Amino acid sequence: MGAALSLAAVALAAIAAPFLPLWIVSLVTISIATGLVVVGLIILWRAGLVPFGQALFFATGAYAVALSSRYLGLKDAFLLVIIAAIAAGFVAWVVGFLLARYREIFFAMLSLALSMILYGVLVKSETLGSTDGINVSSATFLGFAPRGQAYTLAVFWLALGLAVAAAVFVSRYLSSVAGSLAIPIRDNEIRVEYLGISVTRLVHLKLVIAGTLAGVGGAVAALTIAHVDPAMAYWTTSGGFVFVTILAGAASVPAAFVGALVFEIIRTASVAILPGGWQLILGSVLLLTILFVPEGLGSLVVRKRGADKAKGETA
Amino acid sequence: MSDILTVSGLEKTFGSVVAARDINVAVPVGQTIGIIGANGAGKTTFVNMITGHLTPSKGKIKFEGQDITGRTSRDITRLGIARSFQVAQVFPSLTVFENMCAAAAIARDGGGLIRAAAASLRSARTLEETEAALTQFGIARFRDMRASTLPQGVRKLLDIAMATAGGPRVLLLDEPTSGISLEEKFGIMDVIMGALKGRGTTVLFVEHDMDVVQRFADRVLAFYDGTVIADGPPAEALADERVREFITGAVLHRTKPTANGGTGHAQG
Amino acid sequence: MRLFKGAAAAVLAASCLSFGTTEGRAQDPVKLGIVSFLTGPAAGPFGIPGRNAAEIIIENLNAGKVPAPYATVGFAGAKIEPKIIDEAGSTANQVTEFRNLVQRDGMHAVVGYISSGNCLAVAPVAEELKALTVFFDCGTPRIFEEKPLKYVFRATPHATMDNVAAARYVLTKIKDLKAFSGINQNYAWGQDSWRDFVLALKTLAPQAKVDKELFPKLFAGEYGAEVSALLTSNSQIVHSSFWDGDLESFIFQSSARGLPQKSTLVFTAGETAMFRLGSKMPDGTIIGARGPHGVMAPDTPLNRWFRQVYEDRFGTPPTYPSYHMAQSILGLKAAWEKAAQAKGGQRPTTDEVVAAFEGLEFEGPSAKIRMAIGNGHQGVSDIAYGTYKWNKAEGKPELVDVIRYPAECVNPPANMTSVEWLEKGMPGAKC
Amino acid sequence: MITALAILTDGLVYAAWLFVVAIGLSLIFGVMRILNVSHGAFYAFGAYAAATAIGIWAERDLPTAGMYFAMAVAAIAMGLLMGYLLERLLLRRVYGKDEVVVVLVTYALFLILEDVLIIIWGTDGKLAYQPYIAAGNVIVGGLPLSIYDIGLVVVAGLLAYFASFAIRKTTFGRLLTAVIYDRETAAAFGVNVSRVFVLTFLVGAVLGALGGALTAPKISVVPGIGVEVIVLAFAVVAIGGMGSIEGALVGALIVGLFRAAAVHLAPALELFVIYAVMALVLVIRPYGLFTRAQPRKI
Repeated sequence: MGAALSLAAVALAAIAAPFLPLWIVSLVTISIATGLVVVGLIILWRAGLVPFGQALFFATGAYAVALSSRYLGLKDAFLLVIIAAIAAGFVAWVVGFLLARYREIFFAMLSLALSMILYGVLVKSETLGSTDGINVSSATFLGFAPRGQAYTLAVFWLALGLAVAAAVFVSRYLSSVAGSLAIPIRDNEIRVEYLGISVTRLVHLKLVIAGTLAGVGGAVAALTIAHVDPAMAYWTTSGGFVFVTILAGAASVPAAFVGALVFEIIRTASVAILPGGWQLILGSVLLLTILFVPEGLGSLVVRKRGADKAKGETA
Repeated sequence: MSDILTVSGLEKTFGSVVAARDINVAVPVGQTIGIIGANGAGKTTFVNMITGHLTPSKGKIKFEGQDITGRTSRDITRLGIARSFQVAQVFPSLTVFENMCAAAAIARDGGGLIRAAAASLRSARTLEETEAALTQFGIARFRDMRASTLPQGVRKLLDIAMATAGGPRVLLLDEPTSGISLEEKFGIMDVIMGALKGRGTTVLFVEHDMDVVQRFADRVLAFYDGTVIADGPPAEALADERVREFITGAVLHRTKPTANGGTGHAQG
Repeated sequence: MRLFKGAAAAVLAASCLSFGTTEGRAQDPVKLGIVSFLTGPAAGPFGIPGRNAAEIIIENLNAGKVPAPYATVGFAGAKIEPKIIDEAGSTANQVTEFRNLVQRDGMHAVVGYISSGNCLAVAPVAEELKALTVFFDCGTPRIFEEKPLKYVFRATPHATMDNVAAARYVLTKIKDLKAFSGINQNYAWGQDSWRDFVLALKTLAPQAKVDKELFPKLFAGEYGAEVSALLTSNSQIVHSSFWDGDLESFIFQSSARGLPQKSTLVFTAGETAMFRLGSKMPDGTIIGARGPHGVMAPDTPLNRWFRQVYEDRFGTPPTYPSYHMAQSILGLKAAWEKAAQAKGGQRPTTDEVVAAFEGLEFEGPSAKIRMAIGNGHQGVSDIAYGTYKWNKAEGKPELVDVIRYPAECVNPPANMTSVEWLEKGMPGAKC
Repeated sequence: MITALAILTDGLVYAAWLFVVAIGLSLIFGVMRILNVSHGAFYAFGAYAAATAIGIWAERDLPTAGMYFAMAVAAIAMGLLMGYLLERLLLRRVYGKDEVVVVLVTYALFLILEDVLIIIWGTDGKLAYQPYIAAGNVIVGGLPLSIYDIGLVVVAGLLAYFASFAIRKTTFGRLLTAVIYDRETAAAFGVNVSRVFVLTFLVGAVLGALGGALTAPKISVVPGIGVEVIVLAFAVVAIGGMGSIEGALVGALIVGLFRAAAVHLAPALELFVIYAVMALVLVIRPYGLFTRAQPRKI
């Protein structure tokens, strides 16, 4: 039912896009980029893992796009997205060997440290424009090279497609054995091990999936913003992703995208309403969400929900 | 009758503390063995070494002829040696059904990561096995209760039921009746043994209550000070001098089992 | 494929709504987006002074109170409706907000951006949206050097001239420069500034060696180690493009340990701090203002007026970011009115304003600006450097030995990027 | 040679600063299991409070000596005020919720306070250099050192000493240790955990504010100084081990010396040496140098 609803929404968005003002279209596109990252976060979140360094993979994906179009002359959007996904997935696979051994706050801290290292490297590398970053030239779509406003739309449709693909894939994964062991892992790793499956490797897999998704998100961001800079790897960026995850809650995959959109809208609205104090509004929203709308918080806050959801998964 | 599990010259030391030494046991297929001994006598250490939670300092463990010494607990589980725990290890925020289902699913499809990621949790076979297990262990009527809210006995049964998922050939039960009132003990053991009947599972269970041991074990291993001081049919073993002096005597003024020292942090 | 074709068609339909053009009747208000840091560390030194300047300039333009040649009301008689937003937040936010300004709020032009990163990110979007955009304070030379832009302008000269002029000025003070060091923030602005300064000195004083090159983290605040490193070096000058917080922190921590007695400090952006620091700014420090701004500005009626109204309103004299904002808006006004004139007083379209802006020459409060490079999109102007002196008697800061360098002495010619020009040894520099 | 001396002294000064900044964070985490992002706000508000106090002091040009006192008092007051309000109004509502959720609460708080700060003090930087300049400098082995910095090292040293003393010797300290080691058991043995929490949070807040106050005279106090501090303090605490005083101290020393060495010997590395060290330590000692990993229980 939820699936049908989301599909309807997607279809509507796809059709309506050309008739919407473009600022809305690009707003939604950016939200989708965030949403893709958040979908990945949900996977980890359910297992009780919250990375404060997911920007590491986000930035990897974004820079993968920027660099391969700048230095390898690759222009096809689809190809670029694939490259970004592979690059980020690979990074996730490598750091996964380390990260997968950690839990709770230590997991958060270590992932933060790793992303800050990338940040440092990017800032140092003047050839990559240091903090000014580099522009991403317009991509092509299977030979079709839309420009101007058509380009904005093309990127939007691409993003939408990717969002659907990601949502389908992740829901599929979450209902698989490996995917649905999230709560067991959070509850009792020893028992999981004694049932004959490696928690570390399960977590590692989750990391790779989440990392890849973050990379795709980064790619979309790079294509729609047409610019990448090291701030994409800074811890505040990761903080933003976690923020959205809270807003959306880990309960459902489509919620991630809705949450991301809500977040963007709140942010841009606050900037318009209170130019000097938009962080204040943002922070208050986050706070109020946590305090008074914990349902938005998915399973982590109230164990009961965790279990109900689990029923959805395992029963 | 061939031996499914053989332990030779097994020894475990934590720094200067010797938790187990010179343990030699051969377990024939299908036997039910009661392991007795005072706290810190090395029972749980023994179980932990066989199931790969601890790596022996010396000695060999062979399962179906293959050396499993120092393998990880999950490999050993995969090979067919399952265990339950002194303090039931279940998933508190899942319901009984979900707990069992997870266990069955891992047993079925947990073999490879790819397979685990591809196979659906709710495959028909898994659900079947789940239902079956719940009925066999007589906990079907708790199916929708969250494990955290279960009565002690039921949680223990769930723990054991989960261990039996995928039909292990050897099952080690660490104090299956600990923390359970005397009158319930027999009932629980009956359920367990009933559920295992006809599976030909080899069972080793750690037990403090000698009546339970006498009733259910067809062989007894008596531990004292980290090693086996008596090994034989219950009647003999329990009649043994040292057993009576060190164990059955001791068990009288035993309070509920807590283990500290040698056996490590036995209480979860 | 057909999907895209259909989309393209739909878009053309949409684009007939013509976002971001100046179209409208002559007297309709001109919607002007202003983007500047209102929060975060850059707000105090740059963002707020920039916004303040925008406020008073726009108010007085609307009231027709600005002295000649800008006495006409608003832009060619049309009142200006500003919308001010915060530049703080990620680049993605800035791009989104820029789109919102142009497409949602229908701004006719946008003046803003302090962070070079944001300028680089916004430029392509401005082109895509055909939105007239004037960058007011960002310093990176890369904006027009990477690819020619049509709708983007920057009246404010880029950072290269700051450091070339600094190099030239230093040599007037220290004839036999042997060794010099630099401490610059570890981000693009700092790295570029240092690179330009070093390249310039390579040409002007080949014998001088680079001693210490320090790049502390942006907003590090704690410079103990850096100060020691500089103290243990024996360089005659220390170059720094630090600004505000970091600049002041560095000044306290270095003067507390006597660095200024050891080597002359050169602050290419020092002017923003000198009024705040007063006697704490070491005498003899070489100070730049990213143009002939602030106290180094000539005493023209326009400048006198600007300083007057600014001080009356905000209690402090305008610093260079205020000048940058002022000259950006006035430049836009000049271009707008030139275009309007050509049209017999009718309201010009964006493209007409763009055409008029290219290569334009106009008077800023502090100097004549010539949109001479970057295909007529990048302004150049004179620049001045001076030496700091605390006037005890009047209790106010002064700059002495001010030298004013003509634009063509410190800026690359139209056909070269800054780095090429510097590496080639600054050919064609006329001083 | 002088470089070696410089590295040592700079390292010490920076370490002292880091320690003062990090110790409060470490304490709060150790006892309350809260990774307090708003610690950065304590730092910033402390700095502003001190700067304001110094400003007033300087206007009246009262005796310089008193200035140090004034800034300390201002910071402590600010710390107590914030700590009390936040704990009362907010944190106690989220006790017992998932660690990470609580982190996010403090993150939200941080975002809010960043702007509140601007609303109170405006965007212009505050200057409070008087105590720093007044302290003057001494020449040690040819290297001029700021006496204020030396004082900072002393303060940090004393702080470390008293902290560990308090933890080991006082009743409250024992309660803390109990709670740090095992909250449930402590509660079971009748320790009033929620009271311990309040006190801990107040102390942590005061320490954070003090960190800011002690830094204020060296810097121009501007909006956003908090952001920088958070991650640094995290690194220090993560290296040393959450909730351990020795840990914070050693972590600060490691980071301080590494950074100083980097600045003098390889400036290029300065930017990420800290995070590199942190990652390295975490790889070798997952829970930091001074935290024993809990044995897996069965």
